[in-house]
Amino acid sequence: MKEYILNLLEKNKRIDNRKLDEFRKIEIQKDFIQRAEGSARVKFGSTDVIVGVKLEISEPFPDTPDSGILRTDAEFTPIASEDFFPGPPNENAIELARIVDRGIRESETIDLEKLCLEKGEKVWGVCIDIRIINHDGNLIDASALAALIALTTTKIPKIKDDEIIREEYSGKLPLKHKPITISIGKIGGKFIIDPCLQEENLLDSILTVSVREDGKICAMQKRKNSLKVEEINKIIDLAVNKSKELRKLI
Amino acid sequence: MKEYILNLLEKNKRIDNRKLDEFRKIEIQKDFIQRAEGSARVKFGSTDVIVGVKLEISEPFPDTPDSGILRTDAEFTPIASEDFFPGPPNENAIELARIVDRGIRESETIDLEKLCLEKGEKVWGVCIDIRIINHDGNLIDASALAALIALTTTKIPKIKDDEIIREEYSGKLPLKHKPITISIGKIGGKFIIDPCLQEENLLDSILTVSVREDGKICAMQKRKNSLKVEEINKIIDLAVNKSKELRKLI
Amino acid sequence: MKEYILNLLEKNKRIDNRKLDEFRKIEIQKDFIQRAEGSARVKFGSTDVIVGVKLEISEPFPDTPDSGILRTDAEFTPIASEDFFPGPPNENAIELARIVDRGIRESETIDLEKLCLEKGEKVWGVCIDIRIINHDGNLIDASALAALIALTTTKIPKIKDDEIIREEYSGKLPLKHKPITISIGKIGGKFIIDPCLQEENLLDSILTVSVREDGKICAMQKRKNSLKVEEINKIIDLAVNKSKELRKLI
Amino acid sequence: MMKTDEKLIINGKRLDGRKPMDIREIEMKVGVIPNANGSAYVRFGKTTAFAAVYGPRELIPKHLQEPDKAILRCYYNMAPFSVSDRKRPGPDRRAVEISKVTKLAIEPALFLEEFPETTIDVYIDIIQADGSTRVTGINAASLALADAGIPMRDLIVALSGGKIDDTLIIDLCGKEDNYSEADIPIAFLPNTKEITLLQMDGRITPQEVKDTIRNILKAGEQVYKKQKEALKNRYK
Amino acid sequence: MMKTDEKLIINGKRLDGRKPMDIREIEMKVGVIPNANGSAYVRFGKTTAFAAVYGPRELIPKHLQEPDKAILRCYYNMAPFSVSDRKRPGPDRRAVEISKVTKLAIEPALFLEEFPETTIDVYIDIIQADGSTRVTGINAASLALADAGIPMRDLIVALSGGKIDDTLIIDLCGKEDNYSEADIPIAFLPNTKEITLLQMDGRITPQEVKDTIRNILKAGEQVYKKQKEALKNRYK
Amino acid sequence: MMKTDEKLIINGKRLDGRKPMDIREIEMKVGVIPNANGSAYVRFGKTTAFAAVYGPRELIPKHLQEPDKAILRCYYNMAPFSVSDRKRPGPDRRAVEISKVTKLAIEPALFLEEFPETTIDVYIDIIQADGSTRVTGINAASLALADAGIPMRDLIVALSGGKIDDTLIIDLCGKEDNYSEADIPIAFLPNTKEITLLQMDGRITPQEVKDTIRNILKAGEQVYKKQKEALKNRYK
Repeated sequence: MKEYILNLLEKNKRIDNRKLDEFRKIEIQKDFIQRAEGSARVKFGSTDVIVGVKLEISEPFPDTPDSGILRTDAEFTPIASEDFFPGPPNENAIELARIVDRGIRESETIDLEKLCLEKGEKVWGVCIDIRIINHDGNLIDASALAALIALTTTKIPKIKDDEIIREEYSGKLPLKHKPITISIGKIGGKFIIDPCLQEENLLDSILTVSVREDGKICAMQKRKNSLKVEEINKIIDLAVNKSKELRKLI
Repeated sequence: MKEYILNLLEKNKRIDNRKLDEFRKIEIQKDFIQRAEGSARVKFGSTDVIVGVKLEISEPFPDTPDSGILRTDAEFTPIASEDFFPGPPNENAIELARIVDRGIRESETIDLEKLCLEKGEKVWGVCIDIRIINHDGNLIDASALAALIALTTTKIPKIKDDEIIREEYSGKLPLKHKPITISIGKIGGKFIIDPCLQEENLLDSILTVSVREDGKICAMQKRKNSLKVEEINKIIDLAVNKSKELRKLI
Repeated sequence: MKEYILNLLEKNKRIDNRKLDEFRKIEIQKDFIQRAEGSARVKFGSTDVIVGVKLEISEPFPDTPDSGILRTDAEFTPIASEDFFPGPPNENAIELARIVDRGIRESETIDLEKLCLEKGEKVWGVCIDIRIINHDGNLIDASALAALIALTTTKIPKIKDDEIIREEYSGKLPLKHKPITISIGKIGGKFIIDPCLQEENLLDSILTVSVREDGKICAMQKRKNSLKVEEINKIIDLAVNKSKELRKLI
Repeated sequence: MMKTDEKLIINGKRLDGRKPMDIREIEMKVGVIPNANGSAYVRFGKTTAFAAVYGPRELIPKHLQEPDKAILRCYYNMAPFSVSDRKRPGPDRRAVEISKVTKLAIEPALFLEEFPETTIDVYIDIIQADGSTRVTGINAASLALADAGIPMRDLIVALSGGKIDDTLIIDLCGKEDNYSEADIPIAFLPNTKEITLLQMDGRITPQEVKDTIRNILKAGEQVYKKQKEALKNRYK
Repeated sequence: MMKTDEKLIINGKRLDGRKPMDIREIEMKVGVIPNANGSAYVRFGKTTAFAAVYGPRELIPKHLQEPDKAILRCYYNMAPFSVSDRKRPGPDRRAVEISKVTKLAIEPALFLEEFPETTIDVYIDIIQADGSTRVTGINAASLALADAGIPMRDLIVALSGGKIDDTLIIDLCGKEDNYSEADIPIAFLPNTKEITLLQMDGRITPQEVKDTIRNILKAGEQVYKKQKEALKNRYK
Repeated sequence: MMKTDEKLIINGKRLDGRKPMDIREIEMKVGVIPNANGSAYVRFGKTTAFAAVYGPRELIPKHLQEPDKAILRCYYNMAPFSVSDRKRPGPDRRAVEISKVTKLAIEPALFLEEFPETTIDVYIDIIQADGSTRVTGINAASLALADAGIPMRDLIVALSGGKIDDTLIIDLCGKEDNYSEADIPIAFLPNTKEITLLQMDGRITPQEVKDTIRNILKAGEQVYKKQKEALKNRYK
């Protein structure tokens, strides 16, 4: 299989007939979870991710007493792969959550300053929970897209007597930016986007890049082996370019 | 041994000469632990259980701001069996604690509404801790009985300057009901109560039923394999009936 | 090697040419960590320990509402020995932390009553963190000395609007006493101080003694096998005596 | 269970318009997780569960293996966003108990002795909770096991019953569960009517318990039918 | 240790009426846990401990086995209700340290080399705490080991000493422990007077330490006698 | 990253007097932990790291071994007193991620296939943190590996870059990190210019990212030189 995939790539072809820079079929389902303040299910081919956003009344950090709080967690639930097992998040789940979190945090996606309820005492905590339903590669891009879309659907619950009234809302979560996260794999001399799991296992290297709608880079993470400077430069340009395509789906 | 036990049962006999619906010798010792606000030690034959009740000042749950809190934990201490080991509670200890808890909670044994100290701020937390000293079967019935008796002995400590004065008391814990928990095992075509460990291991099925003094059922749990409807109905009637016998011991 | 060490000791000699009651070369470096409120690095030969002291605003214990809090932790970092591994502190690390803590606590080294910020609400918490950098025996004595020296260097941070201003100070941590901890090993009929690791592994027994500057004993811990009364008495006298030597280094 | 002054049944209709013996809208899909040997998606009203089966597969470490049968392991898990107030990830004591009773509910349907030294792992993931999550999970597990081609004596059908406002009902939603006088989750094998899950909490008479069990066995036929349809649709 | 203005000794009598060198009422029973290979119940005043011994038994996983001797494992545990403010279940740092020194206190009495590749597990459960719990636990462990028929050089006798109100005492109760100037738990083998546990905290002179050790060795004879009686009663 | 009104660059000088492309004072020592197979102490300004290498050594349990190569395990850890507000001991999520990217940063420099069935354990201990801790740790690990005599393609050189007050800088200190517009830690093999660590967070243009990478590759030569000197000094 390995040889087969590599030979195809040599001819700029992929096992599922995609072009090197072509995404798999992307399916997006919004408001999948009514219990959550925001949610989205995103499929990249058979990679399947659900993200739910919950809002909680939280204490602000001492150094930002009038800003809301963002927290991102990921569970690689054992339903999603024969290689996932019950237990606390492993280093891959933690890395995924932190990359998605950085993309959102550093791009200033959420207008956290509008989430203060009582300075120094109470702010909204925005909890993003990523749940892998089926793992067929490129979990990070699918999760980042699902998280962003879930945020766009997120409503702020009403508060009465210091208690949240669930499923009644006072407005939408204020967003300032919309970052798109693209991971580009290097395999032989080729660069591919949205690798499926079989491809992912064969990659020489992969670089994840988050791009804001104004073209600024807000997060990057090299995730395998090494890359040359010129390769990195090429990947950055490619990611900026492809992010426009994905952005149309939001 | 298995054959021997089964053959005896065929003749309505048991290895310790009991009748099918006969309890082992039950010994009850109250106020076993002076440090606890309430306590009891209960033996069913050589099954030996100690329950201590501690009262703590706690925060109420947001949805019941003027009600006390109940919490039940069980430790299968490694002193009690060669099969128990140090470590956090396993699924059997958790199940036992939750069944005992449900019997007490659902029967409304404790008058939790009388345990409010300051609405929304402070209530009494009633902590029931079950400790297995020797395991010879039927841990749940012995634990439930010990928990109930411990509650009947429980006194409420005095409070001064928001601090508990331990070992000085302002009154008794207010109780409204007294549930009795009976587990009935099915083995071949026979139903037995209070199985010892050797019998327990041979049971086809077992159903635990908690019965209140007004004859209402307040908790049930099937704990092995399967039962037919008519068997369940028979067990319920038997449990209601035998609960009266056990209730006399309180 | 074992025979060699034992034969040398028979002649009152040690593998590194020390006398039985001679310390290894002791190196002390103060204020090693500018980020900490106090710190020290202590080497006994190639045993290498760093202690940092951090001050935190803490809640006092209910029974001592106007006293500061002391907390001592030790990490046997895996950098220090091929036998140390990542993970929570094992029983040896916990024992070391507790022995050092007792020496400081029981000798009343820190004037905790001067560390009250707001009675019953806020006091200074003094956190001593012991970090083993290289393990070549006698970790307890080196750690206790490093902890004491770190405390002598500790400054109290300024507070503004209930927040700590780090790296600005209002004064020195008030100390009342200075305990010295000496562990004396028994090996054959000999008593040795400051055992290196190779010696430590061969000891018949070892007793740790903390001595205050007024000659009072404030903590002891026998750490291996057994000792006779007369041996204990001899060790206590020796420890009191040698503590004077070590005290000169503070 | 809490108390409420609110009426839960008005003019014979429950809060969501159902009659006492009505089941909520059921959605069942099989084969929804390509990586799994078998999988299913089951929804009762808003209560939504995925189940996946991995195995029979080799059990490591070997000392956990049984020489004469497969080990069945069940894990019930809830998504943090599945409930009103975010739930911390990872199993709590409730989930540990549900995992245990789920295993007991499923085991009688399987021929574990056919797969010695292996494990069959059943994972249930509740992504939205509106009452009756454990029975929804068991229904999903039943379909996932069948989808995995694991030989079964019968499908496992699960349904909850209870009592609200002096009325016996089935298929409790979350609010009914919170304020019910009794909650009785049941699982059974339809062909033999063997009951493999039976739990109860509340305060009702023995006769009401018995009636509820009978009600569930009857209404469970609808769930059974849905399960069979879902399996049939898999191969359409 | 905290300070108090309260006098702990009045007219030569301690709070509970004891003289400085008096031990509280001792109760010792052997064979109290039928499942254990050996077991004991020991009470000093209100301080109450169970101990159970399981083993020598096979140690799994095998890579922990010692080829030439048994492993001795000791676990000291306190019931949540054993103390004034409920203690969270499970071992804290104090319990880990006590488990370690308990193992060291017991080990010299045993012939571990007689049982290679096995483990001897000693579990101590404090069900009520009123000072001196670790020595009470060691006394219980001593009896449980003897009850288990494990060969011993000698029983292990344990007793605490200390200083309150300028007076050396033995067998501290909880309140004395809290306000003492020193607390010295000791265990020893009576025949050889080998001291196997020695800890101390407080602020007293070297001579007072030495005197306390001597006091305990002397008063420990009473504890030794009680242990032997308890073992004799086992076979009455 | 937080915002501040404070200027971080005044008259072309950073808070500590450096120019944008200046590296802080570097101190590097090799062989500082006698027990380790290799070790190093590295300081950039106040940021201080120890690294120790143990191995290649046998990996237990055996089922984790790889038959054709060594396993590389990296652990990044911070002392509780290394930061302003005491950090709880033990790895948090940040440390888990840094451990992972550190392993990836180091692995391309090693010939793991030369040591089948073994593990090479690299432990990094940050004892003082003032920005750029992960690259400081990687530099220390590089020296420790060389000190351990483990064959390497090249040393691994690590350095951070970023942007403050509209200016591209390198080697961020803590305060610059907190208020930066971008933070880009990089590690590379100087001979081949292969980049083995690349992370970034902030908000800058693609060109600024590219420029920063180029700046770091250039300035990294100074770090490389220091590493080689430190290794030379080891044998003076």
